[in-house]
Amino acid sequence: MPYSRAEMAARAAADIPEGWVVNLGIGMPTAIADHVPLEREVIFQSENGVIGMGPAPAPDAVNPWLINAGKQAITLRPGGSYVHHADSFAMIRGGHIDLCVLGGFEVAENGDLANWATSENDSAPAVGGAMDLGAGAKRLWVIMDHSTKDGRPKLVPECGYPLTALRAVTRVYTNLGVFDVTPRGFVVVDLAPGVTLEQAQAASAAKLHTST
Amino acid sequence: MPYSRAEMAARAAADIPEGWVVNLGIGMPTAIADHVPLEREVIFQSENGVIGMGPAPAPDAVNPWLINAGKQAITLRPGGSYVHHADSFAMIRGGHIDLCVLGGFEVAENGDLANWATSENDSAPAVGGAMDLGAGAKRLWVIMDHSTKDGRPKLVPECGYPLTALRAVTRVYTNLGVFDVTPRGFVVVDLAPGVTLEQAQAASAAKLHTST
Amino acid sequence: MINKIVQSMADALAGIKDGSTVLIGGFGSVGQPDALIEALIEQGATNLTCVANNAGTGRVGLAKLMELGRVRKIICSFPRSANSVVFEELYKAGKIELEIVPQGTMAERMRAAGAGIPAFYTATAQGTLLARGKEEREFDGRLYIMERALRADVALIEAWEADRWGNLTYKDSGRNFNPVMAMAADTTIAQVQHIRELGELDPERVVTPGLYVQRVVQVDRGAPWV
Amino acid sequence: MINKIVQSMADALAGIKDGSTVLIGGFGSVGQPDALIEALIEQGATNLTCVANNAGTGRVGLAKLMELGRVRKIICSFPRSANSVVFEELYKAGKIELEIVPQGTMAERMRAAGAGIPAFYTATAQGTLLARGKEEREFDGRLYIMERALRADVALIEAWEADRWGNLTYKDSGRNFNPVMAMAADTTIAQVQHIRELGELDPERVVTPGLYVQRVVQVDRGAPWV
Repeated sequence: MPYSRAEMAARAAADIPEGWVVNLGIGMPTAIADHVPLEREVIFQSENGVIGMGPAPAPDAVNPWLINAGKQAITLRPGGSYVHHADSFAMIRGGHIDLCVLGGFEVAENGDLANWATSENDSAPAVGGAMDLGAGAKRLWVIMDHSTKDGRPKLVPECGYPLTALRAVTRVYTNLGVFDVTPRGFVVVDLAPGVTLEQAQAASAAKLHTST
Repeated sequence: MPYSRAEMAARAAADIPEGWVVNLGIGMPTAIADHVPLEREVIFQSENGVIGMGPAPAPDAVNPWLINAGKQAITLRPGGSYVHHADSFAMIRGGHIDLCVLGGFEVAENGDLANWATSENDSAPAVGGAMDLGAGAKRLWVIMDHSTKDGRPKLVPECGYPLTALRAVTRVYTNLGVFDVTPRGFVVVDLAPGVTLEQAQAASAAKLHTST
Repeated sequence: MINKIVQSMADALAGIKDGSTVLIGGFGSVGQPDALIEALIEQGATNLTCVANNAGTGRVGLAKLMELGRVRKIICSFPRSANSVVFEELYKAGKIELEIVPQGTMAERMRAAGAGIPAFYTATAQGTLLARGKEEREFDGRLYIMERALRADVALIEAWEADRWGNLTYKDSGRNFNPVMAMAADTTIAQVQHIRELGELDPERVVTPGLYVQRVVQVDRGAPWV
Repeated sequence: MINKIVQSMADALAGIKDGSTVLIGGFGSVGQPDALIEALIEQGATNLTCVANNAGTGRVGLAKLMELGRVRKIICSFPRSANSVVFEELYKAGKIELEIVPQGTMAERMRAAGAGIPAFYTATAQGTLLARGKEEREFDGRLYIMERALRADVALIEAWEADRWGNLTYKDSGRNFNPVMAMAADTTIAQVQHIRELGELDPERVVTPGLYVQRVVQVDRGAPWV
């Protein structure tokens, strides 16, 4: 049975070790933080200059001056701090973020990521910080459904949509499993319980290798 | 009678209006601050990241953590603040300093300044922040003796020593007077009491123009 | 006596010319200078190039300025937000020019302008559509593109506290683009929640030294207010 | 639990390799990591490239490291200070390589390294001897030179307070090169006056977020001490 969204987030969260500095993209990636226990100290950075984000506040304890990149109310952990936008992106672009997790439209077997515009003629595509994070983080993971709603595969030999970052993705978490991006292409790390390699391959346009 | 060093500093100080952000070089320029009354709010910046320097502290009130670019103990005025070196030089190089006053070996009539090395073979010349200040400040004044100790003129048609900054100096304060650097070359603003134009010209290698 | 505090919104916005490039701080509603944007609408300058992270939401603030036809071009990283209706109408109608810039490149281009750096190289956007027309260059085996400084006539920013020298502190995630924009404009205008006596601000907490700020105006409440 | 605090100078300096590039913070005696420099002398790494504002004074600290023949090259802005005897001897004898860098360019080159910028343009030093061999380029009618990022293996810095995440505050003019160097090295080692509990530092006063710091060691007194 494929992973639910919560299971995908939990699966990714389980792979984040204590001490990493992690930036989570808007949407599905944001949910990963909920699955990292507070005792495991992972430092969540938000590109609007927050380092050390904590869980969402209680509804009656919202601080209107404290939001994340998705514009949601957040808290600051003890040990957290603030920087301005240029300093925040200096961290991101300078390779000081251990891990960034983004959503994706397509990931190619060479690690190319497309996640910001669906065509060259997109009416006003919005890039935000995705290209900075893609080029700058030490590791880039993508968390996304394995296929589009209309069944098109998202693990592809080559991206068809405009690129966000080149040769940047190192791992992909989907509802069907976990896949490393290697010099050979996609290598299966794990499949969701009950999902076979044949099923995952059938849902992929790129070849899925096994580590053996 | 030529200006004394204190008179030169006082003369330059008199020309600094309230509100300017001013960086004073090591040595003679530093003395200018003593001639700006505290009521005239001039913001002295030091390249080690101090904005809003005040007068030297009383000997029993020295804060060992607070020095200027000349490594002398200073104070911070109410309204002062601190930045790190890259932010300090961002101010300097980004054109946010209204005035910098440096010492000089030579000033050329096109505004070139030489003040950091006496020959290409100088054993380990020391540049410090002079080139940053020369290129970045909105206005660059030089305060120096009109001639060297052995009588060589320091206002020259062209610098013989290695340059610090090109076409940067806008005004020169010497013991003989005050001289603007203009498209015509040096123009006399003021002469020290009793000093004649002929005396000043005789002590200069470059032509001194009068404003009329 | 240096006193950058002005007493009215009209004084704060005085002199902004048609054709100006205007930086607008904030990220989401935090640190967004709402009162100054409203005052800019009143002030009347037109044919503006506006730089902000978003392209306005709803029909107020920046969106209203655009709807009034006063914005010739917008430079931003994220034009398509939940409610960016005005921008989308104008963009589809070809009535507004758009320059999309990656968020970090946008911040760095303004920081560069403030720091006297006319151009720098970055790996961000290399090989993508946003690198089109930009010089590409290899350093130590990696490809980068050259980005130019982004300088402006005016910055409208929000801060938490100010003194009469123009020193600014920010609150929590209220810093965002504000300190960077303050460096990059000829005239930086700050709306603040609190005016403090000179010397009252902790020198170690001042994020924007007053030399980057030309005018300060207190607002009764910012957005979001506390 | 993240804990960057180490209990001994030996632990703080462990693993620094021969041939490393080492950034040394401070401006004058303020913010200079004296205890870490002494510990580096003990640690034994040699053939070092050292980056500091000055080239050492007297016969202690950096000067002693140089006198011991452990420094291959020094990158600095101001080698000739009141008492830079060791450097001058070595330099005249051709036993040390010198790269003189304008002070602001030095700071900016390290900031660039920390910010993922491989190269940038500046007007500083354009047309001077220090521009020799550097690419010159015109932007908007003014000439600039290209400067490269300055990255290092190790940074030795001094700060005022730290917590176990490595967050740092500084005191007065003690910031100087320290926060910039912290960004530019693979391993940043900070000597601090005070260790604070996590959460005790004011988030608005943290200048160097802990992610830039790998090791923290408390010293009984810094230089100058309070």
